[in-house]
Amino acid sequence: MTTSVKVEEKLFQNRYLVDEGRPHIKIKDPNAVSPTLAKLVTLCPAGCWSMQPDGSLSGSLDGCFECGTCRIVARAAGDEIEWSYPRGGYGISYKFG
Amino acid sequence: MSSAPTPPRAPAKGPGKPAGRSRELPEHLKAYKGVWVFIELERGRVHPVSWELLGEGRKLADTLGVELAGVIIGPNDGSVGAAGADAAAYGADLVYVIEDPILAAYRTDPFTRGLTALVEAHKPEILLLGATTLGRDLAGAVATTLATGLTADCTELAIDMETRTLASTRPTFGGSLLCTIQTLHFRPQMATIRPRVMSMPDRRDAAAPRVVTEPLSMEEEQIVTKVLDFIPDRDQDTAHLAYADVVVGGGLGLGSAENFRLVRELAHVLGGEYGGSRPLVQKGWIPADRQIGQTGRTIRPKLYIAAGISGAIQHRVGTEGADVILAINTDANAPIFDFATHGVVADALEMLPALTEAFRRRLEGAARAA
Amino acid sequence: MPERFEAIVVGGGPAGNAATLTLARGGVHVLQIERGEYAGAKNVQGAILYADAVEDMIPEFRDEAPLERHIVEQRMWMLDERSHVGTHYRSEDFNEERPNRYTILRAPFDKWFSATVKKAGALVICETTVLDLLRDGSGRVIGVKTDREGGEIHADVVILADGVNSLVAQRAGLRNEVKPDHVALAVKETHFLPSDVLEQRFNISGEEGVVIEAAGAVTEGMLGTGFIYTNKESLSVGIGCLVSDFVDTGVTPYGLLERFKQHPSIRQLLDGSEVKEYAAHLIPEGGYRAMPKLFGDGWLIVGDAAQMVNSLHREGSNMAMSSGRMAAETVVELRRNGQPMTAKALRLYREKLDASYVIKDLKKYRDLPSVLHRNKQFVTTYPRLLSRAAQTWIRVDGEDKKTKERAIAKSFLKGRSLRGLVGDAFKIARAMR
Amino acid sequence: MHCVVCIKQVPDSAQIRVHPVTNTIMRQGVPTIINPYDLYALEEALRVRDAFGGTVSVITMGPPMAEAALRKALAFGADRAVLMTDRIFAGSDTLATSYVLSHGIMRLAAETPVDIVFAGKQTIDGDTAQVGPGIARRLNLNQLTYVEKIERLDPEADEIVVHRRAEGGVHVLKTELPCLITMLEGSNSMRFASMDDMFRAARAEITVWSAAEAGIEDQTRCGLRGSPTVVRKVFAPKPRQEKAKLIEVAGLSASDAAPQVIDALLAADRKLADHLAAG
Repeated sequence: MTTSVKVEEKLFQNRYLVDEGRPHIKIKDPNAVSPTLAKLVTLCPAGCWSMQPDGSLSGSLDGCFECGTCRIVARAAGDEIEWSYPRGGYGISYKFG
Repeated sequence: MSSAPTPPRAPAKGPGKPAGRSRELPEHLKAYKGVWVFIELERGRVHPVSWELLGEGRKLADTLGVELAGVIIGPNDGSVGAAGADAAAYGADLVYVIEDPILAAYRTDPFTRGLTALVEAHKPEILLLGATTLGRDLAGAVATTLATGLTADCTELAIDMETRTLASTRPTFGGSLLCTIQTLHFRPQMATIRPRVMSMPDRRDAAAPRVVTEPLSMEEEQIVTKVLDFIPDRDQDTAHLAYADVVVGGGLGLGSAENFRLVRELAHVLGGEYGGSRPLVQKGWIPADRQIGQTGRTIRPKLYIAAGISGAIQHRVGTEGADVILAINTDANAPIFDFATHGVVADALEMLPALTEAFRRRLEGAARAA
Repeated sequence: MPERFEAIVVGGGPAGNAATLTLARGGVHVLQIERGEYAGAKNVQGAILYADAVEDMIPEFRDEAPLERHIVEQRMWMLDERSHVGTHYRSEDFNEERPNRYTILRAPFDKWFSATVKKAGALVICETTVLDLLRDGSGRVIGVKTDREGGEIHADVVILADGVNSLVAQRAGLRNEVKPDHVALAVKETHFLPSDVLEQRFNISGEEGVVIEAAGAVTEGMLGTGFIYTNKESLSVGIGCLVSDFVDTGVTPYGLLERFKQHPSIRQLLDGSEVKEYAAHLIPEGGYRAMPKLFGDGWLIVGDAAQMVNSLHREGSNMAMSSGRMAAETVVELRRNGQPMTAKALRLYREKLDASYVIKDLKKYRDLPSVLHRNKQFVTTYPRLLSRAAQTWIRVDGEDKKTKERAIAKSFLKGRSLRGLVGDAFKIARAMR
Repeated sequence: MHCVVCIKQVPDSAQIRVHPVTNTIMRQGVPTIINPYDLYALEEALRVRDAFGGTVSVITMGPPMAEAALRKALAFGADRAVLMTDRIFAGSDTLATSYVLSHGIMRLAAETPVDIVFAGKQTIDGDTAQVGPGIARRLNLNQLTYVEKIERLDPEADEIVVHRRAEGGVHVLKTELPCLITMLEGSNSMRFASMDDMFRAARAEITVWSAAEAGIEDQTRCGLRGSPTVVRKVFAPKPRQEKAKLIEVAGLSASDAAPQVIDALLAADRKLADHLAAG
């Protein structure tokens, strides 16, 4: 049975300090979407990655957990990804953890 | 370099003496009678919040069985008199007036001196001001001078008959909660109320009001702050979403940045502001100061039209305060229909231009008829 | 003139805090840098705390640390789609003077630990991300570079406690990228319930706690486990599987969690609760074979950054604290003897680890990850066989017991064949040796 | 130039949730932060110091744990932090708070004359926007609230020109130092502090003053007894239950449907009708 889970409803409870205008993860070439990169759409626990109608992969990183899964998977498949932590103090800030 | 600031001017001793926590009103506070509303007059025009407060003040005065008065402070160019007549038409029994050339533009010191003098002379039990930048600035200064209680940005006023005191309710913790505050043993009980919270009373033709005039015992030389200029907003294209009466918002449902033009056009016809949901900022369709929602601006307009917006909870939190919300979305069970007041299941790309046209005809029709 | 310290610790989790506390108490001039808003802002764990590692450093921690419940009942469940079969071990002994296992919430706990570290005299700076290491001509590590202006800070030794991703070590070329089959992605929610309701549901009172580990069908063919831990007035509910399995199956982590929460054996436990936080984190699962080089000229690696987790026994934070402490003890000793922080001298850290349970346990289970990884039947076939067997055994339906026993034996043989059964037993035994 | 910035430690109100079922107020795990409006005041003060030199002192009134907010303010680059904490301050409303803070500022001024006192426009937990005006009254400072921009500042002539937000525009005001300024949100954006600032903040000593140390004699003006306003109750607003009233447009072209939509909207709310009619 498929559970339609609205990720953004889940993220609403979390506390984020968004570093406006400074996304910390960039796919080198969002238009050359390898089969692995396409899997980021289902893989990311915060649902940051989505396929655009024009076939490119776009990321909205406000809800990112900085878990590193997209970096590990992309690099394992030889895909180019620039991955860094947000600037000090920004990003997810767990209340319970 | 400047000298150390002089020790604080001890606030007027008088009524501010804190009394015990007993319910009974101390003797010297019984002399405070009547409900006053500060009529905000700037550049010859009265801010509509003043009439809304006269409507609310009338109810409070009738409950307490006391008089409702308007308080008008301004230059002697006749605008004060006109405002006094309007105040009567909106329900004031009398008006207290201070006219002086130096009161042409709002400055904290002279207005505070004037209003404080009127209160100390005529002792109202309740003093209401609009929660505009002027009203809040003045209320803060007057309340400190009189060492009395002030509750800001109220959304509801009532009389607690048990203690005949004003129970004012206001949002707290960023609006997620409400709290009710009272000023038991200090007079006057001051409160500022946000525009468009109280309903506009009906205007009835009334005789000229009783007028009590007081002098402003202050000269221009005593006032340090000078007003050099006034720059109206028209010149700057800065988004004032937080204060706009009408807002038109666009979402991903518009499909492309170019289509966002339809949102701007409708907003223009309605004389309102335009904005969009978080994803639009991320896609760069709109600048960050145009974002509506929890991490953007919280809006509290009369009318909010949400075109092609799904209505995620982050968006709901920032827009739920609107009086009327019209949601236009092709998806009948989009979450936005759960909190909008009105909904149209249709394509925003078609509805927006149609509404723009229909509103333009409707408003021009009204303008010609007026 | 750049700032100079005798030691810099990168990271404010258990490993970083243990290291910094031990260094400060050992008289070392130490700086700890945490990228989160506060220590704990970026950390996620089930979370079970084993007392011994903390007790060694802070004997009276029970009186000060924010602890949720001490665990009196451990439930191990094997689930198929509609049922669970399992063991519950509960004992009054666990209501002891100094309990051994607690449930905790990492954010408040790490904040408390960090306050203790500050009291011990260490300089702690948060909201600052370490981007890279500084090296001298010979390649020796001589400090760190942070993401703030003027952010180069010098030190005789740098202890890397920056967690499972170990980005700093990667960027400094001390290790290569983490592999998808060496880490599990866990997603978790904190469900709030009034404590009396929670205590009724789990048949506990006061500070008593219950923990449930669940494996089987809920991980939908992937290698992983789910868990439900009781806190004072909330339940930590989570599930995690190998990242490589998530890639192969395309299952979404939040979908997996939602279905885990809907499982008949679990649904009622969460009834009426309010979710206050949804979190995700990686957990080292590669064990001994995934461990990077642990020391070098001017640097040491501790905790998750060294991939030190014994996943079978859910032991991670205690290994982090122990390795953090041993790394710090090494630096304190070398400094006292006036020795430079060279790779040769820092080998002492490795010797301390080898002598401790940390390396012994990791070595003991070094083949377990690959065995389990290649033998998904442990989480797919066996749960169903066990559940069927239990049902056949329990139902009283006129069938005689001998026939029931034969049916159960036949189901196992059909499910795994004799060779499979013997092979599985042998593999598990060897991997646990 | 000596600028004093008043800040307040508040719960991060965005994290406070009303339980949808029980309507109770869920406060677990809500961290404390610096009141967001105060950050605009602090950034403006730091910019004044960067331009004209001098020092920025930060002051707060609160329980001992409020030190964390001061530590963060120092981390942004403030030079000095003062915590005013005393049992008798508990329960202060804005009038009592401005009384207490005024004494703290006076003591700071006795050490180094104060040119500008900065305060946040309002707090997100109290939202009363009165502490600024209260301090200005007590210390005879020229009051400039809702300031969007400092256009000109001349320390020698003790003169300042600012843009103050008013209805439908901004007033350009000139006044003399010392003055009190509250900054409007969005008027600037907080800097990402340097490593030196972080070190200085981590090592800085926070000055702690009790009521007596701050020279407060009349203790009845502090805490609950000095507070004319009393909070009677805190409660959750009733959520908007009913779903949207769907206006039937099926089968109609957009241009035919539009007038019906407008009628439905205007019928729903008289204020809206008045507003649109007023043009």
